[in-house]
Amino acid sequence: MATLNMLESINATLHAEMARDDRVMVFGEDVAVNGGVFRATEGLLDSFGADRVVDTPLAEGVIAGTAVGLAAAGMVPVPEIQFLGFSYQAFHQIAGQIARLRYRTRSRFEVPITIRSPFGGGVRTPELHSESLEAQYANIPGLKIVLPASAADAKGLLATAIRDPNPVLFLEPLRGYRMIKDDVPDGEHLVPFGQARTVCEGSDVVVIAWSFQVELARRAAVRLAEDGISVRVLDLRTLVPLDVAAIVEAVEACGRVVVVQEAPLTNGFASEIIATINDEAFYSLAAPVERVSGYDTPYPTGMLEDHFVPDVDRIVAAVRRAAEVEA
Amino acid sequence: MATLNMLESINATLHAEMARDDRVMVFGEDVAVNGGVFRATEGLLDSFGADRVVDTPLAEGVIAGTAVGLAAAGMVPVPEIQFLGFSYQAFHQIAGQIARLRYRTRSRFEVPITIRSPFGGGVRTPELHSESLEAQYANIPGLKIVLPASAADAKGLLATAIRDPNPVLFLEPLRGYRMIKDDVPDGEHLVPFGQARTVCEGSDVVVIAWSFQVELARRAAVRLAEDGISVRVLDLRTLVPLDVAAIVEAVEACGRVVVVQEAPLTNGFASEIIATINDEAFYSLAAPVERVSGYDTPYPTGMLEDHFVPDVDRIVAAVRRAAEVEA
Amino acid sequence: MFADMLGARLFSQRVFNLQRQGRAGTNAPVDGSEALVVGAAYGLDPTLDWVLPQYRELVGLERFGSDVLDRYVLYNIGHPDGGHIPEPTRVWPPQISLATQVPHAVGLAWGMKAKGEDGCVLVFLGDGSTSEGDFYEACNFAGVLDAPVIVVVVNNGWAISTPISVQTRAKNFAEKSHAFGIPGVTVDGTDALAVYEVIADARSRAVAGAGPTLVEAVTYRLGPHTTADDPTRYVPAAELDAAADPIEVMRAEAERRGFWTQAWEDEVLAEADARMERAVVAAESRPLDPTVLFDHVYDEPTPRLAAQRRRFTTDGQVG
Amino acid sequence: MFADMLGARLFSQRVFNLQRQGRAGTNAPVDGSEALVVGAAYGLDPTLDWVLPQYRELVGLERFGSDVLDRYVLYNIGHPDGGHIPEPTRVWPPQISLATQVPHAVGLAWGMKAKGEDGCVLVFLGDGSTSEGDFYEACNFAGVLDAPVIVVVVNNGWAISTPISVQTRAKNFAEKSHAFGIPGVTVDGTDALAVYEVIADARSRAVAGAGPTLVEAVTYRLGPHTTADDPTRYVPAAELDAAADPIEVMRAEAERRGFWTQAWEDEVLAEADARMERAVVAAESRPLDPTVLFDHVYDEPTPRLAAQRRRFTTDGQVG
Ligand SMILES: Cc1ncc(C[n+]2csc(CCOP(=O)(O)OP(=O)(O)O)c2C)c(N)n1
Ligand SMILES: Cc1ncc(C[n+]2csc(CCOP(=O)(O)OP(=O)(O)O)c2C)c(N)n1
Ligand SMILES: [Mg+2]
Ligand SMILES: [Mg+2]
Repeated sequence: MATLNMLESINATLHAEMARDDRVMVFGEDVAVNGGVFRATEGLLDSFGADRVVDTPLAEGVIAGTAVGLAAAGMVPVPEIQFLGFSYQAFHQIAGQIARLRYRTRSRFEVPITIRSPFGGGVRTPELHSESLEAQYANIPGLKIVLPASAADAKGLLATAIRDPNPVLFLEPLRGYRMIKDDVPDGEHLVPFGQARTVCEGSDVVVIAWSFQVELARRAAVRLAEDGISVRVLDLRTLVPLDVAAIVEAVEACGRVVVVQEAPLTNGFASEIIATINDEAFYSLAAPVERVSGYDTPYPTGMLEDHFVPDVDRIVAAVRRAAEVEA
Repeated sequence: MATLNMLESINATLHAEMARDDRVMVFGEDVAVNGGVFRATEGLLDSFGADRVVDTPLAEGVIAGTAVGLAAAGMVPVPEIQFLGFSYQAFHQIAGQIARLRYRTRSRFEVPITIRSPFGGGVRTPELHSESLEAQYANIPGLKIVLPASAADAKGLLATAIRDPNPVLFLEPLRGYRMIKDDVPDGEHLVPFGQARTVCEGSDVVVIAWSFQVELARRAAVRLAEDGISVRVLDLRTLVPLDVAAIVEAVEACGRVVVVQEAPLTNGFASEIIATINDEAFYSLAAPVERVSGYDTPYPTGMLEDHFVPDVDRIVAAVRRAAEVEA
Repeated sequence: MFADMLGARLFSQRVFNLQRQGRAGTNAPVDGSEALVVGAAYGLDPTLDWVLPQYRELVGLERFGSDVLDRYVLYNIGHPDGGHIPEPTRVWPPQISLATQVPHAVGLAWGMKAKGEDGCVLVFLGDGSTSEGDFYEACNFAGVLDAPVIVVVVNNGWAISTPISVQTRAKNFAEKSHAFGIPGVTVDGTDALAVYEVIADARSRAVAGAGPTLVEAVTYRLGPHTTADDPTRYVPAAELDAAADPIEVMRAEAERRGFWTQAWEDEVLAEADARMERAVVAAESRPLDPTVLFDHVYDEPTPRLAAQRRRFTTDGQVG
Repeated sequence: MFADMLGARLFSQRVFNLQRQGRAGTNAPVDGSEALVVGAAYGLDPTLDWVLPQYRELVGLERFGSDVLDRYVLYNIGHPDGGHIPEPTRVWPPQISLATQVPHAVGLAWGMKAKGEDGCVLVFLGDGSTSEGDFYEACNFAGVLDAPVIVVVVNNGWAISTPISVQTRAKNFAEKSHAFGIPGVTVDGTDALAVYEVIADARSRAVAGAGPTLVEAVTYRLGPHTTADDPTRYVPAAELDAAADPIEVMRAEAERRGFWTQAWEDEVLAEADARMERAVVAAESRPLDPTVLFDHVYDEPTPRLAAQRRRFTTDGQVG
């Protein structure tokens, strides 16, 4: 058990997985010599050599596209897209090819690709470095979408992703890279996909979140506890597969729900959570589900960021609104 | 008043808009000499010449990207993406640039771009010709998303799109190109965005749909009327902007709702409809909202297509399920 | 080679006709490219090398195994198994999203090199497809990697209705190799032997570690783009008449060398016809359980997908 | 030109320092590219021509109007108005999504040609950015269109930590012009006059209807990639020491010709310093109403967006 921040946990896990399986290859822009712009891939080049840790030309499309061929050759590609906003340049390969190759070929070709990419706002990065795009990928069957919210999960989910024979989008909250610090189990630690994590128990309102928003929800729960509102926080961990059972269980237990996302409101993944609750737990709802979300604007410039991204105050207010509704 | 099919209506509208405003330019793959692979742009080259109707190289990214520059030069670009599945090659320009240019530049540059593209299944087209991708664009602020379901609307909405100073994704149901035929008003006919159309009145259940699914919903309503179930069909026409008022009004009137989409279930736009109802009309729901949808699989090959796309039977069954729930 | 060329054209025409009879979906005939596809196939080693086609070429890859044609027929009648060309055949199914196969080929070649495997990868794309960023990004990266890959541009003069003059101002498609710092060769795509030699040569360089080659094979599209196309709207008749037919070229050559007899050709065509008949019968009689719709999305269905499958089998509903 | 070069470096250093003081966000210094940016600017007509920069170049475009620097400062402190360079200044704001500006430039040039306007478009991109498909697709289309556009590749040797040897095997970046069938020129980017001549020349060709030119300007990145970068991890010290500093080159040249005096340079720097000070004060004192967050998404907010804005102003909530 060591206390690591998320970045250290990811780096250690990449080292461990590359040591475990020599088919694992890490490649992307500035991942080798420079160890990644956030140092997530630091030391991999020295440990595993230039054949397995490769700096690529500046072209996301071909980074994703060659991963398909590497997989067909029997490798386990772990490409990095330097910032999720630039996965747009690879969208035709990720959505059009990677997500569909197994289906198109009836499993003649497997696609054990894990695409790592940092995203998320609140830290004054330039344009297209901050956007939360998970919902834009969630309607694409064939992908799995994984978003760790703790250093321990970063290890357990990344190891599972790399060993998963299906394509995984592994989305890392850059705001949490150093801020999120917790105890990470030593040795083998695998967190299965599709199992949400109850961050804190509660019975009045459940706050459903993923990635960095889980940390905000936890802080909101602490503050609300002082006013006697008992808040359960559910970290989805993976959007695809989705832990419908855990959502239903939480809704049945609390009856009141707040969903938090940093993406724009319209058709963000919060919408799917609400639709899923409508399907599976409609009669357990004591109040409309509340959404705390980014707005329907492009991600704004630095001076406006803090007005765009959800914060603890907005979550607290939404929980109060949900709690106040007469059953 | 002339009876036209959707293709004829689109073609006539392109002629009319190019005649009205000489800043309008139509370009894309095979749109000029060949008049488009579906003949949607037939005759434009002869009428307006090679400077305004242009065959481009085979590259969707630069088709979308040059539209940005043409707009900045004062033109009104109406590029065609030959099939919506290939808009993936232009995703970085559409989602990353076109949708954001006005916001990034605080309106120094306007983006009066209308991207036309056919999509939708059921007609045995090759891979990536059939996919319904509207939900993948709906989480991208700055775009408007327009999906005509009648020949008359194809005219009224396309004319509005071309005159709109904002970027519009104009998505044409290729299954309906020739099948959908109705009376199209002569002369100037503009249909404003954000105003849903009540296709048929009804009081028991409202079926909310867009694009070709509106036609299926209408047929389902006819069949259900025979069993005394009164079905209202609401054609959203535009997903962004969304006619929330019309949705609320219909939900309040019927209390029971079915949403139909051809896209995969998870995080399709039906999810946003349900989330919107949760926000605005929660207490009017007498039953959970039903979704009739494609499945969470890639779009399948020809022999499986009819099992994937929603049909009248599935809509009828969903309406019955909604109607049967005890209030 | 000639036999395979004759077969290719016959297979292609048969698939075309299946569409006309409503028994197959939209498909693209090989007409005009027989020599370059077959010549290229003979320049490779089917036990070591991979081929990533666009879509027109699959009828000419019989040398890589009979599964290629059998699955291509399945593919065109819309059977999902058409996308699965079984082991050990080293051919990928058709690629509809143009030029996306070039990065795949480069990645595959990169992986083979990393694993120290012999062999190389050949990828076909059309003249029009060279305008896509994927072609450029992939060839450029291939150069940096010294990847054992042969990129064959099938320049048949047209991308649907778009002539090459609208695709690029480059002198020719081999010239594009300068952008990648790799060798570029233009070859007469109607001359199977010439193509064979160019590919065999590129292959030896590739397996020797000398890196990628860009090959432009010049031919002419003798038929419509696909079953859905009407080329009389845009193809100049004179140009079409002037175009060489690789089958006639090969026949003349064989005749000159004294190999060819009408009897031999008739026999080859009869065999090809019978072989195609078997493929069509097998394809059309292949069973299909609709629930396979839900298979192969992932190695194991997600719970949500499994639930959708259950509802589908019970009452055909979802939601 | 020398004055603008001195200004460019000073402005760039000042913006860099603002970040160090927590007053600005991540930004990329111009160090090493002063000569090529200023030389290029002088080769153009600010009243007729457009410049689409990547991000490093904006500090060197004073010739196009003082708004360029003023807005660049605003941009870097994170003020939304930083992206709005007002009329009539013909410069676009920084582009972060690399190479996406090249299609924009080609489209703008296409539109100017279609409208019969004089003038041309110059677009900057880095050596690393040439690996993106957008660069290729746009240059290729520009060739087909004979678009009046000048594509300037700023080859400063690095893309963050990635050297040009990892970007491409092409002999040089001008060579890539063969893929487009357009002229390609390599010029010493530390020699402002040489760059000026090459650009002026490309401009006359463009406005004369002779089409696009690809210009490679060779320089060396003398500083870190951005405020967030530590080049000592990857830049060979020897290489850095050997690199020419365009400011020194220019100073030596001016001195040789007898133009230069220390007093003159001191005065130029003092002016630049004062001018920058004004820009920073103006930027930092520029008011910002948070509700502008909701402006300029569309010409008119959608009802849903208007509702979000209302909630934001009342209780800062959404949903
Ligand atoms: C990315 C993409 N864009 C557009 C299309 C539509 N389309 C299908 S074939 C074709 C022309 C292809 O021309 P070429 O590459 O020369 O190959 P050919 O058909 O001539 O063999 C087009 C535009 C597509 N399939 N994929
Ligand atoms: C599409 C895209 N991919 C990746 C990045 C991240 N990134 C920012 S600058 C940079 C290097 C750019 O190098 P180059 O094009 O040579 O320009 P330079 O910074 O050297 O001027 C990278 C990879 C980005 N901004 N956009
Ligand atoms: Mg072709
Ligand atoms: Mg550089």
